[in-house]
Amino acid sequence: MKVSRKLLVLLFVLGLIAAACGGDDTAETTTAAPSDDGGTTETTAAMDDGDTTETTAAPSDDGGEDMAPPVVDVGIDLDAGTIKIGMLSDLTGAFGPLVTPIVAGHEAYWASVNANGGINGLQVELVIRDTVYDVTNHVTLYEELKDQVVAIGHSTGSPHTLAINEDLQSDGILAIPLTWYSGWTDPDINANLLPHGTPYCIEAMNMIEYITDVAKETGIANPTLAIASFPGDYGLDSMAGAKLAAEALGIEIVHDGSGTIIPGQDQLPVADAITGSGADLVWITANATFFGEVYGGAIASGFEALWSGAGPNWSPALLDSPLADALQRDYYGTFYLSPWGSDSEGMQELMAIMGDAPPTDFYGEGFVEAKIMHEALLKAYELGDMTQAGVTAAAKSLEGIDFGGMAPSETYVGEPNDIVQRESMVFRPDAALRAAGGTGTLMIEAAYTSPTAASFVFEGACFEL
Amino acid sequence: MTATVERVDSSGAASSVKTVASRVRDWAESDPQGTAMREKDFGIWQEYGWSKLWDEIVTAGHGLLALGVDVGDVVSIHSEDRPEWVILDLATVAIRGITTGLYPTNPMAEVKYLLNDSGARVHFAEDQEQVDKVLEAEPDAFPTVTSILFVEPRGLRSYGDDRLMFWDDFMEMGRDHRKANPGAVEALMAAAEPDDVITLVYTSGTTGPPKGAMLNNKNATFAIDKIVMAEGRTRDGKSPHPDDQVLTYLPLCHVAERIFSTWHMVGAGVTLNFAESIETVQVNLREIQPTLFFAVPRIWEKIHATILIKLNDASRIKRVFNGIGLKLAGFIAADRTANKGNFTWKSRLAYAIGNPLMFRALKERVGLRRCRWAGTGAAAIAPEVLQFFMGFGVPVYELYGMTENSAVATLNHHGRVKVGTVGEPYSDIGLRLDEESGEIQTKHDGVFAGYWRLPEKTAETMTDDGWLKTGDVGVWVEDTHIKIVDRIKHIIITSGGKNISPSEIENSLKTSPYIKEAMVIGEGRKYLTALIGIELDTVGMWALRQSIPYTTYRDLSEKPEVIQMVQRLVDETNAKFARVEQIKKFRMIPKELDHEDGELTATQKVKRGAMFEMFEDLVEDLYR
Amino acid sequence: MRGRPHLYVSYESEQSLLPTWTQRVMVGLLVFLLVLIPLQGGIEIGDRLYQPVGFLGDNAWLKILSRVAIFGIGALGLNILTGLAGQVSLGHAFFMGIGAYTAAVLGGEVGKAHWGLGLPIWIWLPAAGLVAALVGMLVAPTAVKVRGLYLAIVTLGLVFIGEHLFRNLTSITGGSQSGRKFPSLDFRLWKEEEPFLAFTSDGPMWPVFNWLDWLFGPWINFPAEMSEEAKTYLALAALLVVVVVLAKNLQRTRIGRAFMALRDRDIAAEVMGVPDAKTKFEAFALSSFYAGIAGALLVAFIGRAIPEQFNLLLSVQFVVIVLIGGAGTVAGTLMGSVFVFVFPRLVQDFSGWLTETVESGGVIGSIADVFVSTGLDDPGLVSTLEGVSPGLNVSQLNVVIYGLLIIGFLIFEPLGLYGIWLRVRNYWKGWPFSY
Amino acid sequence: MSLLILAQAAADSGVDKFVGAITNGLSLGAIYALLALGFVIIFKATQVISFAHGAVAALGAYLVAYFATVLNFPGGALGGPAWLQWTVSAVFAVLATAVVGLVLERVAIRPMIGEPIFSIAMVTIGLDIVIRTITNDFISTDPRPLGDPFGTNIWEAGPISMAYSEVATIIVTIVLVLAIAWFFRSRIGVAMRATAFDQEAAMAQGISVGRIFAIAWAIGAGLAAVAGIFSSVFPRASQGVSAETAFFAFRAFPAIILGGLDSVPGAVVGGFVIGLAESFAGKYMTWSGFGVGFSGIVPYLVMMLVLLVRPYGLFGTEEIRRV
Repeated sequence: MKVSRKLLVLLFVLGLIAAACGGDDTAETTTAAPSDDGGTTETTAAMDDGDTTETTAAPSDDGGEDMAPPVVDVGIDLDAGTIKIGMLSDLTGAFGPLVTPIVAGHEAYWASVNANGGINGLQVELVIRDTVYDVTNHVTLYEELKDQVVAIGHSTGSPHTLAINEDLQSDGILAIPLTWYSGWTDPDINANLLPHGTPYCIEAMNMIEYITDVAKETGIANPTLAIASFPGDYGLDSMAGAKLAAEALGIEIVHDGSGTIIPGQDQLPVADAITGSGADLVWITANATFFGEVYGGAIASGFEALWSGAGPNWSPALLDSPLADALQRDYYGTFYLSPWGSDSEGMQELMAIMGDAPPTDFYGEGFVEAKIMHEALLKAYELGDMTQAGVTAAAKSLEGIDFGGMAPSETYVGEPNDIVQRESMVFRPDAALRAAGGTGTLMIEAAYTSPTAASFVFEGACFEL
Repeated sequence: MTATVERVDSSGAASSVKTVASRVRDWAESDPQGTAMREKDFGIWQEYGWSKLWDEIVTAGHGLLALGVDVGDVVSIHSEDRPEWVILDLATVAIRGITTGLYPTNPMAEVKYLLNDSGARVHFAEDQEQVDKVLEAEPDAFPTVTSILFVEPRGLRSYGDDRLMFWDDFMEMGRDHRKANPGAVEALMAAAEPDDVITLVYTSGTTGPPKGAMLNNKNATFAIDKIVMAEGRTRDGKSPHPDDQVLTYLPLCHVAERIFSTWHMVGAGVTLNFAESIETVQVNLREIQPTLFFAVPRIWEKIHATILIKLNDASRIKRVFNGIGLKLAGFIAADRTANKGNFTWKSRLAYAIGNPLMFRALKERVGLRRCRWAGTGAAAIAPEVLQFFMGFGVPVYELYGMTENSAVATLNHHGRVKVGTVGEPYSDIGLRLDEESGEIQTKHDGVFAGYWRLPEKTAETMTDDGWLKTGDVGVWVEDTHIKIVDRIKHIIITSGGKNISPSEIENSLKTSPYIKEAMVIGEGRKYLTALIGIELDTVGMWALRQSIPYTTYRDLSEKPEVIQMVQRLVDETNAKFARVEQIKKFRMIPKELDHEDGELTATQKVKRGAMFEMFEDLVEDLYR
Repeated sequence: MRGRPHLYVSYESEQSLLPTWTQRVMVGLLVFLLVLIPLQGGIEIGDRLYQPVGFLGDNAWLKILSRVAIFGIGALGLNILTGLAGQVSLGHAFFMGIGAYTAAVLGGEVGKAHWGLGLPIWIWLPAAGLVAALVGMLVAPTAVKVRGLYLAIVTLGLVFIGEHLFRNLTSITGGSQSGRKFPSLDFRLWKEEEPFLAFTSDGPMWPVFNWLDWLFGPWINFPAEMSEEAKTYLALAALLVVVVVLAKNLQRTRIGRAFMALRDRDIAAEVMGVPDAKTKFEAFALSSFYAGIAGALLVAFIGRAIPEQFNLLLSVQFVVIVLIGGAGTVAGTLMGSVFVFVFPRLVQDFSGWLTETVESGGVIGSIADVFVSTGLDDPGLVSTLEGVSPGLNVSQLNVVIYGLLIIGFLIFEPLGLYGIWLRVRNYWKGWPFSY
Repeated sequence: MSLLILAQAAADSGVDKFVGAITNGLSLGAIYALLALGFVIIFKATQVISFAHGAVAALGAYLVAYFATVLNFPGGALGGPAWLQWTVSAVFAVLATAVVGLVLERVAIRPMIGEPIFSIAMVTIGLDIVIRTITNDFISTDPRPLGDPFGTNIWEAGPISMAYSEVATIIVTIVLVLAIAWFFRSRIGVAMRATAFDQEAAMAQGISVGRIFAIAWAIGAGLAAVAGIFSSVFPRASQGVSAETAFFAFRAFPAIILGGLDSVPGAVVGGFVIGLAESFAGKYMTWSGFGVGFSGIVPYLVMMLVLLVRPYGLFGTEEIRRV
């Protein structure tokens, strides 16, 4: 026993050493690719020399033949022909189940880009780091990435992204926030960010108005509204939008459950409060798990209303659950992307590159993020400056990025209120579609913008972080 | 000795006699802050500086005066080694009294004998255990004792005897006396005479009752001059100096420890470090790393055994290294033995390899890393043990002497070592071998003043021409070194008429870590036999590893496996000796020998007579 | 006495923090290395770059090391409570939160919805510790009543209650999932705009290094500038050193010994005159003080934190640090925090290497391929495609290994890293024996 | 406090709300009781608090989802009505979870015998991390509905309105509590009690303590799986098992502490008390000053209050402390 114990400990230590050596090996074997210290020293040297361009071995690609190779610093190795993009993803934290397919979308997108010659011959590599949805990790991992990647492919979480925002600006690094916080519209904040998609509060405005119309059509003249959400930027931004919409529409909020859906707690009190309010309309901003708990609790006491919820609320698994019938009756969903399996050109492309992967609606988000980054890199190449700052500048000059109809096109030039995304896609759950192997989302209204949302003027975030 | 000397009140009279006490004063004057002694107390080695020590000695001297101790009165000390032992000893000498030490293991009967024989006025009994040995006797058993001092008050609070006095109170009394009579002690010390007896050292008494050998100032001065300051004694040739560290752990009442502790301290200014107890010597050794270390053969044997056992017990990789180290050490030992203890280039090379590999760590662990002189004496030691230590770079120098000549007789000098001999006589001393019996005889200033109150016994130990008869038979080796054959009394003459020295055979047996005691028998018999006692620790461990269950010492001794093992050891020893010197049969001693049971002397020597009495059946059985 | 490491002639020497010269030199070297780490790459000796600890000079590694320092401080606090006083606590995160939000209120900027006084660091940092200690004292009476696992769960409840408070006190905390900005790690004199020492911005070398430059100038070229990461790291490392000395010193004091007595035999300790309640009280207060400091440093280091950060997971992390390191020992606790933060990075590098090996093929590659899943159809334990392919992705693998390590350590090496270190040390110390 | 709530409840609103609070509290309490029972059985036999309990519950629920909806094994092979098929699959999954518990005990807990209790507790935290991560990897992106036969059906009787699943929860809990009570009277149960009392003495009596450990962990894991099932169905979590399921068990901690770590009746009573307290707090303690989500910490507050008065819970045996 004693001997075996010692042996195990020894093995363990050896393993550690092996791991440590392994780490070193990475750095050594890939000296071609700038990673860790090797890369840093090289690039600082390049910076000191001024605008030295590495003219050796220009990639001979049909797209790049007539272009001079761009200026590069961190994250791009023209000799090895690689571009490194960092990903600050929550893979095992609170939003792990959501972000994981988004990352998969990214990977599939870049795999397909790389297979088709990459970006003017440069192969894109993702450097993925798991933040566990923890701000400290986020900051630390950003620090690791900033010395080895050209830009951040996505940065999960609003407070997390805000925590690195100052550094992003001082380091001149571009990041795509993986959150639809309305605060990203502020040009002071988004100097180095590429927000995309419809902000939570606009999404709320759109859907509140949409279901109010639906309620009115079914004969409820003065529908009342109950709202409930996660705490935090996502929930409260959305709640702010809902309240603005309710005010504009003149409908009464009979229950304000802003921030009451607290993960890890029993959700029946939330359901009770909604039930008790007797509202005709309900707007929930949570995720599928907690939406399921609230909704299940509400219908268990016989509550009936028109339910709707923000994008992350939905999961196709809800249609596999006992709630399927009730949901088909009550629920109106929204997202800024068209659902898996819709027939837009972009979605077809996405489905082609995703191959056999189990369907979920979140690959699309990865696809969109990757596409934006793709455009930014191409533009930077075109402008001849693929430094971190160059990519940021190029990205900020992008206009009309087209996602083949899968998502509204994005523009980063212009007044904040002009370029902010205001369209939502409305869908209903459909068990038949789900049974056919899809995600069970039937699009009933594409590119819907409510009058409230359309006329809303941003003077800052709907909800201040 | 009982004559009273008029006390001199003026301290101005310069003394021509250096006593052991006055030497402390000299140190206190020349190096007041220097460390004289250390005692481990609650895990910390508390230091006594020279001036503090001298101050305490003077105070204790005053205390003795206050107790009415007169010149020539006896103060007895019955205690483990501790600073108070030394303080009281030197204080007594300072006021021209006589100290005598008792072994802590002395049972009550012996205490009674010793105190009455010496006529002690003040008795220092360390703690309750020693106090009890006095108080539990009949009320008037100690007519001369007027005060009993103790330092460990635990358990003594309820004792109502008037004679009892706590050490701190005694010192307080001394301080008061000192205030009242300043300079009284210094004055007495100044009046000391070379012939003042300073201590009675009782012989261990393997035969008959102990006799108190009187040593005087002259003897002490001579011993300090010859032994302590002996030229060329140490590895680096330097005589002992104040940076030297000594571990005091053998009973101070024995002349050897007195010389190697107290007299070294007063003579050369070395620092005494008192071991906590005999059990912790190994630990204390590691802590102190003494530079001078004296041990009796029994201790060397024990260290030797421990090292061997532990080396053997080490983990596999270490055992491989240890094997190499032992081989190298064996080679070095052989090489140095052949070269008077000096290195040749070959052994130096081997040492250069072995030292970083193992020797240095080993010495560090044993506590001999910084040892520049190690000595052994007081009994015969097996050459194997000496060689073992020599191989690791700790040459152990055997020396020879006895109480009656203040231990001044012979010693092995560094670079002139002959293993198996006790060395050369000190320079300028009288030493001769009796032509008839081969007995060693000495004549010099170290020879004692006689046995206390036993003039006829004193006369017996002296030859007609005034030489001291040591009672040991020796032979010259190469005309320079002396080899001890045995005690005259121990020499066995077999029925075949062969003269055989049993010690050599016994020591050879005792080199094994498993054998603690061996007594070779054969006086007037046809062949030699032996009584053998095992070492409980090591044999117990051995049994554990062989999965031999045992309960008691006796049970273990009588296990057939153990007897088989001992038989192997006996066979090994037999191989080294001539036919007539071989042990034909042996029996296991069924109990651990003990001082209190009368089988051993206080110095752990086997009392042969008592043994014959006690184990008569076994002995008879051997010759059946 | 020279050359006698076991000879103590006074209590001072026996109890001194670094009794032997070997230890003093080792610690000196370690501190020297700690200082060199951020300077590496900038230091030239002759014409050669001196890289004592190579890669550690990276900004990313400096961030990791800064975290190690912060968590080290916090873990030393838990070590006082759990390691020394034997009181099991899962509530460390709660006290860190208290410290963090004290710092936020005292040192933070006034926001639209947040309180903040904008006081300098030398007020908010000690205050963070003090307020946390105060709260610790408030909690202590409950904690004193219960023992063992009951205490563990009571402190666990504390974390949930704390989370509730932090979530709801929005004007202090910024609210759930939102958080607020925290004061930065700048040393200011009163409310000056210009920090006296700015740990969080790039800038010239600190004066102390100028002095070193003057001293060693001829041989070593110190860089003229220092990055913010390097400065933050140095500031935190210096603070850690101070805290380590304090923690180490605690073990020599009456309070520290009372803690250990309580841990080893509580009733016996009481009989010996160590008051049970009072000692636990002190342990909670002290431990919370450290936690508060660590909490304040953590949020100042990140700049932004959400209330959910101070959750059970954080508490568990601290317990893991203490247990993996070796409960009750300062060195072990430090080793634990290094391990917990450096290890994930190593796993990451290792799986990166694994993936590349698979891609490069060859014998090793094909062996590695058995374990690695590179696509949807490729089974394996670890997947390179995040998420959708079979097998755990790298992050999950990391978490699983983390869990397995906890189990493994407790089963095979209950004394933790410190135990391994002890074993190694004793092996050499015992030479040539085994005991 | 509870009196106050009751009084307020009677005066305040309809019977419906009050009855709702009770039914909800009972069904929630039943799940807590099941979890607490598992904790207590494991604790009684092995002196371990299993922090991996939640992860095991989630694993059990996932296995049910996998067996019932993906494989339809072995229920599908048997045929018969859908509810029977599901039940067979569910029982099978629960047994599979019990086997997992057995393995956990053998691999991770057995080597820790004799170590300090907190070290063992930490081992279970390690187990929690490992099992949870692996289970989450199996669950993958979306929640996994269990495919249970309860549906969204509601059973109504007068003012009482309960989902079928809630009724089932309570019934199953009662049955299991009775079964456990009977078990403790059986041979193995007595052996377990003896082990709990004194491991060495039990061993001396010829009881295989190792086996008792294994059985306790198997039962504990099985109970956790059952609790996992009922915490992942309508109306509590109709969408099924997800990454959140594993955290559910933490909510049962107050229940076990309240009842006393080593008391089986305590676990049941504690479970229901906490369930009711949480439910009532959710319905009635809605004053905004308490803050959002106050009901979630009510169990911990109740627990702390009780511990102040009774440091070993309501039914727990006081540890006799010796020097």
